[in-house]
Amino acid sequence: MVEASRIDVSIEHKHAPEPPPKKHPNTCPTCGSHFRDDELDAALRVCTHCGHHFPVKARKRIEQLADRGSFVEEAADLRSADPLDFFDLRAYKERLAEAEIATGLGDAMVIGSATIEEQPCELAVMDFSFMGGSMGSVTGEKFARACESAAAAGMPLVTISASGGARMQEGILALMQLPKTVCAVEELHESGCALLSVMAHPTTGGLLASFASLGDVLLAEPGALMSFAGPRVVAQTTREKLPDDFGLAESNLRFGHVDAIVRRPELRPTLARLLRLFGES
Amino acid sequence: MVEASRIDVSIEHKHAPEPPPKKHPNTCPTCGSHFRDDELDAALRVCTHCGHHFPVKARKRIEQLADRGSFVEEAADLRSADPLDFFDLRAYKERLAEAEIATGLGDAMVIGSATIEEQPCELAVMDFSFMGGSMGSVTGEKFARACESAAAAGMPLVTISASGGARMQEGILALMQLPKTVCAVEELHESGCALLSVMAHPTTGGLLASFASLGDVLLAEPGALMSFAGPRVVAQTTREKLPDDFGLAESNLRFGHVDAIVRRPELRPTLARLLRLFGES
Amino acid sequence: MANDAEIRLRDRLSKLSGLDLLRGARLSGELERLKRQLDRIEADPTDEEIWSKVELARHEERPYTLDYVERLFEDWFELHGDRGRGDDAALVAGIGKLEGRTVALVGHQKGRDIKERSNRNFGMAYPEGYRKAMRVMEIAERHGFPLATLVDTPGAYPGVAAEQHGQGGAIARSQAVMARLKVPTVACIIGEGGSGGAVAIALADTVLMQENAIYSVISPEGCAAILWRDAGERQKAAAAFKPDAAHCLELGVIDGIVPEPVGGAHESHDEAARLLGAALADAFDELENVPQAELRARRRQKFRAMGVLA
Amino acid sequence: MANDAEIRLRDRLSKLSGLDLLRGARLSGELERLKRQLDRIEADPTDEEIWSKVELARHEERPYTLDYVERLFEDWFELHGDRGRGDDAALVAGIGKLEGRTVALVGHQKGRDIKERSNRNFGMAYPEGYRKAMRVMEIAERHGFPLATLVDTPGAYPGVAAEQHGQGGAIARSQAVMARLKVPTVACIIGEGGSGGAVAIALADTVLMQENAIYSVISPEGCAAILWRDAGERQKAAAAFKPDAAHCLELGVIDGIVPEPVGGAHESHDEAARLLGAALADAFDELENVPQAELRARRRQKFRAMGVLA
Ligand SMILES: [Zn+2]
Ligand SMILES: [Zn+2]
Repeated sequence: MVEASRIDVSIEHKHAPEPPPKKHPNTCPTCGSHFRDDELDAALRVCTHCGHHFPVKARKRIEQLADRGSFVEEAADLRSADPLDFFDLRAYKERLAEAEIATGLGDAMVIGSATIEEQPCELAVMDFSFMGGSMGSVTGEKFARACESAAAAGMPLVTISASGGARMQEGILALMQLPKTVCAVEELHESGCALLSVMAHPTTGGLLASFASLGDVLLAEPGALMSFAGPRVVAQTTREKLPDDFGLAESNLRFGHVDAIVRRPELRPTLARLLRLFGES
Repeated sequence: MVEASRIDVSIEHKHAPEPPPKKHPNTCPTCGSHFRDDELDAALRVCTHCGHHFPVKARKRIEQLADRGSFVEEAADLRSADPLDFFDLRAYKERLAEAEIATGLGDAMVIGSATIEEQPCELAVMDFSFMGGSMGSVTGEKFARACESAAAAGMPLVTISASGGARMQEGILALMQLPKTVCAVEELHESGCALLSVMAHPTTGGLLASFASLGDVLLAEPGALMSFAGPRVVAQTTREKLPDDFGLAESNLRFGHVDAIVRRPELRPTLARLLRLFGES
Repeated sequence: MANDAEIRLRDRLSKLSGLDLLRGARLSGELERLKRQLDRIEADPTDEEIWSKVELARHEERPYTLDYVERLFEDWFELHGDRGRGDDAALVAGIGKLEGRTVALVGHQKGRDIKERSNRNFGMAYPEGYRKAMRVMEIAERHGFPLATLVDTPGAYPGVAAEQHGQGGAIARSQAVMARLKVPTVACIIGEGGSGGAVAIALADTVLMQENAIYSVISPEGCAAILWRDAGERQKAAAAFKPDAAHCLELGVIDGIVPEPVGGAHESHDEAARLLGAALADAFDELENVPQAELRARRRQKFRAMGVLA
Repeated sequence: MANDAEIRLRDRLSKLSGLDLLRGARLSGELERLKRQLDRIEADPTDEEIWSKVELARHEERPYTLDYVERLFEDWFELHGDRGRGDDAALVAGIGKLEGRTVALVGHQKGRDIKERSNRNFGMAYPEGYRKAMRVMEIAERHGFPLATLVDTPGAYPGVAAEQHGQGGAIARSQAVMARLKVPTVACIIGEGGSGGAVAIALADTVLMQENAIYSVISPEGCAAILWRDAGERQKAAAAFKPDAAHCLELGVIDGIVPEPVGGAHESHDEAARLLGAALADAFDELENVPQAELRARRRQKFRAMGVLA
């Protein structure tokens, strides 16, 4: 075994969120209620019994937020290369192909323009089901293009994060997506446009350490894990029992790191309000 | 009596530093050693037995720091008015006259240009013996003029603070010296010049809440009290026992509020070094 | 002294009378108000009148920042946290629409009932509160939102943790941020303007005071305890250092007085809000006419000139 | 891929050959060094070579930030504290003269003996460390001092308090400050460039790596534990994600490699410092020729272009 001080300092990890015990994805991990797909969708994928927020895939999220028919996708054709010819237990190329088949997405982020309650904005929405929402070259590039589209149109950018962090399989280039997206936010801000950042479960590692934290306004969904290092890594390093709400949105609010926790039914009107406030750049 | 929450929130107080028990001013309050004036002066007014830093009056401080004969005083003729016609147990005018006679100073700050190890700079030095070093209109004005002289000559401003805070007898105008000196620092900084702020015992209240905290570099003398509210006020409000080093320079260093604690014999070479670093604006 | 103040007010009156940007109703209100202020200054307030202002400024039914926000701002969104340590409830910040304009707002907030008072720490902020304020000021700057601040605090909190977290430095830096802003800024003292904790968010282009607000270097009790060695002499102290709006206007410390409903702001929160809203909007309208490049220089010059020399 | 890197290097070589601002001795050293780098890239490092770099990067006698400062800076003055909560010894910052120029420096600092290691937290900074870094970057900006950063950290500290104090946000904001600076900035990875904690201070105009430094998205052990489910597979992991300088140069992530003494920097701190000092000074000389208005735009464009798409 290697020393703890070596292993545990890494911040990127796929398993950041304690995965709910592998029941049916429509079974509430908090109260055990089970829902049909259409029931859950009608409730915006929030448990009608206990309020648990189920994960939302990128396209479903866009449906929930954007005015019907307003979303125009951009850069849908971007695909990851495999610059390191990366092979762990399986080839990165294979993982990518599998993720694309499973999700119907080219990578872990979907971008495009839309309106929310008639307020124009650019959207950049992550999808945790594509390789844990990890950020590699494509996600970084899509984010940068979303910033550029927003700046060109003079409208705010709304991001919904759901990610375990940087994509290890792209090595140092994945890490470079942190400064890349940070530079893109700076350019966006200089053009006078706002970044409204919504953090869904989970927003960890490289996401929290780059654009997701740089919003003019930071919103979080209830119960979302928002930590730089994941609970497992922190527990291993410090050998301490973690607080029950370690890294959760609620703890982050208390410690001053987010502006508000917004329940999903209020997310669309809240974003609309913020777009009215920040919209005229 | 009035409620604690009313009395104790005031931040300005003359008695901030626990005054050393009223022994002879040349008796060390820490170890009890007694010194002749010339002995103490030769040791820069530092106890040769225990290192206690005795107070230093403004002109003596300038002598300690500036190259011999280099100091050229400015604005020596400024005197306080009495805009409120203030009278507590005695008239403010009387207190002013008495302080001038006792100290030979026009107010609690002396300003002028000088060189330190041949590095040109502007100096603004406070004198605690003039009404507790309290900041009224004259101190604020002198500070602002010192900033303007420094900016005009393109050289750094070195301040030595020793003050209980704003001068109550000038009422709201004393409070206005906080934003006034803050604005002066901003103008100084925009001209490209540095502010090097040295905090001697005590630097409290309105001083800590204005220019003294805005130096590019913050130095403190050992044992200097640097607190916004004085220990007595804090103890009264919170009804807690204070930490032994409450508000002291050493505690401020630990909590990240100063760059270094500099013993008096090292102050001149330290400032000279900083002037070499910041000097070419 | 009263002469200077008179001249300033008369000057302002004549300027206002010739100004056609101010909307009709409000203009006459403004004129009326300034005339009343003039009358009041000509009759120097008595010691009792000053003390009654102190009591009104501290009245427990007086409207607080969020009472005004609720009545004046549309699409209000409160921003939380200093992004470092916590969220200080004694100081609230957010953005909203004030008469159609997106405005950033920072204000002290006292609590109404016992629990909220303790939660809001009686409007006495920690450094975390001032850091939240600075953060929101920077959002205002980035997006060109005018900044309004509402001051209502007995003072910054004097506690051990507050000192350890850098109370003095936070107050200094909050002023420095305000001195640096390029957007128009208006501050209004709406209750107690207590010392450094107040001025931390009051380095503004236009500084207003409500009719019954107080603004002072120290609380009357604190001043009495130190100078008279008897906190009970607070009325004497208040009379000596004159924290009332009329004197602050006289001394050139504030730019105008915002009228309150008869009897004080607590008599009608709605009417008090209407009057405050009109004053803020007028102040922003006026500042909009100042060329952007001049705004900051003027602000600094204004504070540079404060003080009285012999 | 090797072709791109070759082209980049050859391009750089030809530029250097035609450049007369670089001083004689150093120019030939630079040429020599680039030629060696070129040779090395043409011969792709083996898995064993990569692992030996990891070991050298972590060598316990390797020079740390303050070892370089002591040898390279005159009139060095260390700045302490984040002005909010504390002074993080895992990250040092200060100003000093580098070849006659006042330069601000920020760098991770590991400890040499057991006590210092613990005090320096093995070079793993808390958010307080990054806040100190930002503060010193702002001093650099205000006074026009070029900024040098030395990166040497296994990663930002993963602890409960670090999270509560906003580790992720601090790393994001530190990068944002660097993206905003108008002064020239040079970063050098001098040991371990571990993930977010490293890149927090590495968003620079010129990013260098010492010959035996590593720069990676995750530690080899962390990667092995997750992807191979066995931390023991760290050599395999390192070989797979290639954290060595040659590969970082190939991938366009860094702008140059700083040579080390034969056997590694630990063999001679003096010689390692001489080589690093020359590289930093050259980098600043080059950046001085970039029109100030372009510098920041170029920096952002450089990072904007990072990544490889299919
Ligand atoms: Zn449920
Ligand atoms: Zn002694």
